[in-house]
Amino acid sequence: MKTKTLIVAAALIWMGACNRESRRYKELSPADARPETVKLSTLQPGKADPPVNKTSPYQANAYGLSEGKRLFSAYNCNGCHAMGGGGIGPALMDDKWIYGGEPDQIYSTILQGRPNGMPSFAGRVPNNQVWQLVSYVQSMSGNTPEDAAPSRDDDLAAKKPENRERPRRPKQTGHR
Amino acid sequence: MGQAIQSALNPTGIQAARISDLYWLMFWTSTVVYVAVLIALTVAIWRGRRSDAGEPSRATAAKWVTAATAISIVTLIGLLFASVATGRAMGSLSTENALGIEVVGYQWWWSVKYKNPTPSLEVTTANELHVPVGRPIAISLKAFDVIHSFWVPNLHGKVDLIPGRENLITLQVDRAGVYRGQCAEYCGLQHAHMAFNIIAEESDAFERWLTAQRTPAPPPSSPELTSGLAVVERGPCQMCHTIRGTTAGGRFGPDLTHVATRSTLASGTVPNTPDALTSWIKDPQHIKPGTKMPSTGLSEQELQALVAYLQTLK
Amino acid sequence: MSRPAIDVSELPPLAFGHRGIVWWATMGVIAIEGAMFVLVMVTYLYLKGRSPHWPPGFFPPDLRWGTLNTIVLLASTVPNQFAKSAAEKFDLRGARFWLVVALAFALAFNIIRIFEFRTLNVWWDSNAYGSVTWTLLGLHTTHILTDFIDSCVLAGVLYFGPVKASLMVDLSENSLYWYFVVLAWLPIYALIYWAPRLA
Amino acid sequence: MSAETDQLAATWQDPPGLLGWFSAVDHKTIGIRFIVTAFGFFILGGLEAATMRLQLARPDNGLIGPDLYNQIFTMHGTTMMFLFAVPLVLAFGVYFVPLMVGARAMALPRLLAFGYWIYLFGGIFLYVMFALNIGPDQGWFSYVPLAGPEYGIGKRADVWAQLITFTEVSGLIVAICLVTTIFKLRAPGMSLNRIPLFVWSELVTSFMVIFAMPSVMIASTTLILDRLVGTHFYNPADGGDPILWQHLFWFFGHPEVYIIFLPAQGIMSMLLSTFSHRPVFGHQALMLSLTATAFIGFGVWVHHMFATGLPQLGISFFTAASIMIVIPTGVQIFCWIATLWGARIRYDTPMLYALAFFVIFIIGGLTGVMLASVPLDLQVHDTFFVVAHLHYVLIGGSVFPLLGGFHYWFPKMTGRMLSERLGKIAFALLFIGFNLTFFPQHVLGLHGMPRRVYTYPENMGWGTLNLLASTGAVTMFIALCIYLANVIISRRSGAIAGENPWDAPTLEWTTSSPPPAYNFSPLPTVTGTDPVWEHTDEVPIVVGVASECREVLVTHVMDAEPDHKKEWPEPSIWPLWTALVITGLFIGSIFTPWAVVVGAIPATFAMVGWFWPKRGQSPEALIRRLEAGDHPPLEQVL
Repeated sequence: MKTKTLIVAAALIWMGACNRESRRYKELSPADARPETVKLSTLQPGKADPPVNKTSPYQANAYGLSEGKRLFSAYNCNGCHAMGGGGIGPALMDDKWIYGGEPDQIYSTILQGRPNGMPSFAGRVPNNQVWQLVSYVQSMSGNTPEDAAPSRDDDLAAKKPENRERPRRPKQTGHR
Repeated sequence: MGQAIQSALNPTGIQAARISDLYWLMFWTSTVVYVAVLIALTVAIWRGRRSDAGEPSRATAAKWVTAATAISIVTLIGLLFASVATGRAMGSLSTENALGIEVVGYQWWWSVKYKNPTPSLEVTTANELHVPVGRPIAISLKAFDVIHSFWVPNLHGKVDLIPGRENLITLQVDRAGVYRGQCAEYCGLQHAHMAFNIIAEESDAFERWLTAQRTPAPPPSSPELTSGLAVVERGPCQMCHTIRGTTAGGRFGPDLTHVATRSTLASGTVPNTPDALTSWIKDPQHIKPGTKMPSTGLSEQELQALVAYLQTLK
Repeated sequence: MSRPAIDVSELPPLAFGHRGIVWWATMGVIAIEGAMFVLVMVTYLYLKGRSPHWPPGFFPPDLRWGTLNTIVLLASTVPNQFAKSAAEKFDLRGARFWLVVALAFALAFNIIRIFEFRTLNVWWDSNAYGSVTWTLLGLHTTHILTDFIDSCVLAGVLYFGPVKASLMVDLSENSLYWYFVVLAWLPIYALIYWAPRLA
Repeated sequence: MSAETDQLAATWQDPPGLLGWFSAVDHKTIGIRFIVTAFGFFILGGLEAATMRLQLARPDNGLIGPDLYNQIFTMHGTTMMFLFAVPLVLAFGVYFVPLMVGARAMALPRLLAFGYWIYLFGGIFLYVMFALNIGPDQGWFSYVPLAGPEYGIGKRADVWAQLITFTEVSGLIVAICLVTTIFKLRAPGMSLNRIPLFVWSELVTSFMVIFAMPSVMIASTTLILDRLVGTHFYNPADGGDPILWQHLFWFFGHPEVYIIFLPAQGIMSMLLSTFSHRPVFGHQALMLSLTATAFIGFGVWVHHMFATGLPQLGISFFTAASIMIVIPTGVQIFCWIATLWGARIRYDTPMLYALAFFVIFIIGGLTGVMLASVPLDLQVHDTFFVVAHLHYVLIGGSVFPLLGGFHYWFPKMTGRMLSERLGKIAFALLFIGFNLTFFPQHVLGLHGMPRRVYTYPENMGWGTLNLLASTGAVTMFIALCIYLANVIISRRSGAIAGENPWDAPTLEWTTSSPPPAYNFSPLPTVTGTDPVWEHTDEVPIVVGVASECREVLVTHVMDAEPDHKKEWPEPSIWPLWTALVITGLFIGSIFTPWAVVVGAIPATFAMVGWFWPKRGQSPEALIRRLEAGDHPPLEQVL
């Protein structure tokens, strides 16, 4: 009995650790690259249906989260959402979400774009990278596991590292 | 040893030549020392087999040990001077009218910029440096993410690219040819595939290349090419890559304005052929596991159009 | 067989200072900790040397608490010395009394230390200056705390535990270590509080 | 006599039973545990090396991917440096130093036991993490920013940094125990200049440990702070500097090499003197060279950083120092040759290892001179040339003498001889395999093959030499298996050794094999450097040390005159408990800084349990006794 529980516990730790640590670059493969929604052409922006998945596969994966963080600046999300603090676009560190802070909602927001400036990235950002961005955006409001979320970056200390953000339950506000 | 396109013992630049001279000096000195010591050891052991051989008087032994020590000290000081002299000589390479290049190391590729007072004349390329023969070249080295190290054994030793710092390496190529370099500081998953080429050519050829590089990308001349450009401008490519003369202005991947003129893809991982290019774009993680280039899930015709277009970027 | 023999049966069962084992152990620890302090201080100066101005973009730490604490620490050496010499005179009663007095000083010091942290005028995650300042102060605090707990245990033994005369040696070396912690503080104080002002 | 020895045995035996096994404090028990554990990690590190060689055997090999390869070479370096080499060289000291100085026990035995547990738990921790795919993958040198918070993804770098804390704590503790033992527990008459060379090398090494290891402790701690709570020590954008890491790391990292190397030189002196049956020539010259090496060893760290673009003027000093450090080593080699000059040498296996040292190590030393030269280093730095160099130095200069030393001392530790036949076969294969593996790597490096690449393209022409090297690696692997088999077989059925099978000169050979719990009875005194070879019957013995309680004779630092007799700590389970608590604290602090605060509480309790006296009288009673003047006169104790 005891041994059984021990084995189970060990297995859980093992899976947890592996999920956190595995470098899942292989997943950026042709098969998984397209958004999970049926679309006529990748070149046609907007109008993407909500994704099949409800949560991001990178929620607790350190590699995916750090990739998300890299893409967040590489794809110039900073331009509007400066470090998540907000600017032209809304802040992402707080608990207020105009279009909802659930993973699939963020996913749709990135792919379809939103009125007042949020462009659609459908056909521009491969599916897995979208999910990586989703997870990273969630980590900005502390909604990813502390041990997987990115730590401070080699940059000016503009904001608290994601792994030290206290979690804020997202509230869908519909307005800024 | 292969074609020695990446060998410190096959110097084709003044700096590397000086180092390899020093190497051979040290090599032969070391060989002599090594043989001498082993002979002494053998003799010592051999004498033991003779019955009459007794312990040497401590005085004689002391004399010999002192002598040996003295000799080693002299030898070492000699080598020290040789080393310092070589260092000075290498420092003496004048950098006036040197060609100024800026290399930035990324995980896992090299961004190369030819500096120019007038910004419009600056040229940015990647993973390939064209340099004129016989003219000093001053390369300033920076790192975008982690520490890398710039190393072309045939031309010079290595110098690190360190975040927050700028290093300088000055070299000069004496013989035209293609010399391979490689990142020498462990920098993560694909440290093994972070190579580049230095193409040394006569100065007029070099100037021709440079002017050619300054021109923006030619406009597409056929419907297929147009749709290829569309993939770049409205598809995934422009998120990371720049092609001057188009709307593609991403800054986190290599500049593709003249990608067709380069000899390799993915920083020296595969030769730059249409087939290789196709499979690289199709599934980069298969060719270079962990590379920051994602596979974008383009449809077959999108892929063909894209490759066709990229082939025109000469 | 009648081999010549050295008879050591008359030798004493303990010795103070460098003749004893505990002294050498303490010295070993002091060497290690000392090396650590030096290295962090060198780190401080290294970072200072690389920064155009110091402190970069922050007010220097307030002098008040730090200076007060320095005085407390220096004052604590008096009971410390009394405890040490009492121990070496096998005056257990006096030794444990002075040890408790020294402990009172240490306690006061630790409390004031909290205010020190609060008046550094920089956070550890603000920039490298903040990081090294906090680390320097934190490292010293850990030493004060460990020696404090250590002394508490010793005092507990001296009052309630079964005891042996050899405890006098431990007590004397414990005071030696306290001297080290005090001495180590002076350069650290100079760096944390005065380097930003004189720079 | 035998009544007394029985009494001594009863007094000094570790307690029986499982609990007793966990409470053991006998330096021989702990020493054996250290040695066995270290060799265990040696096997793991070797397997990792073999895996790498298989991957590199041919170009574009797909055996293991970059992620696993990076973890494996990091594990290999970390294991060999922190879990094998340093613990092993200190472990030989733990077992033999007290015996060689004629002491009844080792100083601070409980601390020593704690040091072992911390080391063991640290090693287990690293390999459990590796199994959980949290094995470090940033290299054993953990350069930032690659190991830093932004690019060192997940917890892998933290695992490395915390392993450092484990092993350094252990190493520092053992160093303190060794220094205290060597300074205070030497047999009467063993003045400093009569200390056996191995003991002296352990003394020097311990001092190097004490002053070098704090540097890497600071480095790893600041790294964890950077990663966990967002400090900026290594963040160039906020006043930090990646080069600071390299200074802190190599200020430890280079002395580390000598920490591994000096004890091996001590063993060399022992082996050569025993098997040539002569006192080592220039005993004091050798002592001096060991010391000089240690001192210069702290002034050469920058030669690992020549490629970072430091100011030219500064680095020429380090070139000079790095070249001059060859001199003391040279002196030693010359003295050893003088020792062998015309001697009647017995070619038993340990001696073969000693002779192999000359053939292999000198090559490593000479390539070391090349690496000290800035221009040349710029070419070969971070290439396979350096891989070859460091293995010639560390395996030729350290592992070969250590394996020889193990052969030499095995009879003393177990009472049985190792098989000479198997021993010689293993030696021959190891010697061939080693050179086959590492000599080609010099050439590979010069022909442009960098280190730490998980594969290389076909057209580079590196395939043949790599294949050769891989073959050699397999040979070495077989050799070590034979060596291991020899140990296992001989442990059971080897020839009975007797007190002094090699007719060796030092004190450890004057007691039975394996030595009794109390090491010696009667306690010896010495009149020279080679006690056994000097007429032992006129040499006096020590009498008057109690046998019914754990009493140890403490002597003066310089001339080892008897000073006082101290009662020694009993075996105790508390070191184990404390180690467990501290382990929890260390591992927890990878995930949250609060683990330190929370862990401090049980740690305090463990400390109380450790230090609270078990026997004695009530304070009041003692006060009355003391005030009645019932204590040794002050002039005796002050």
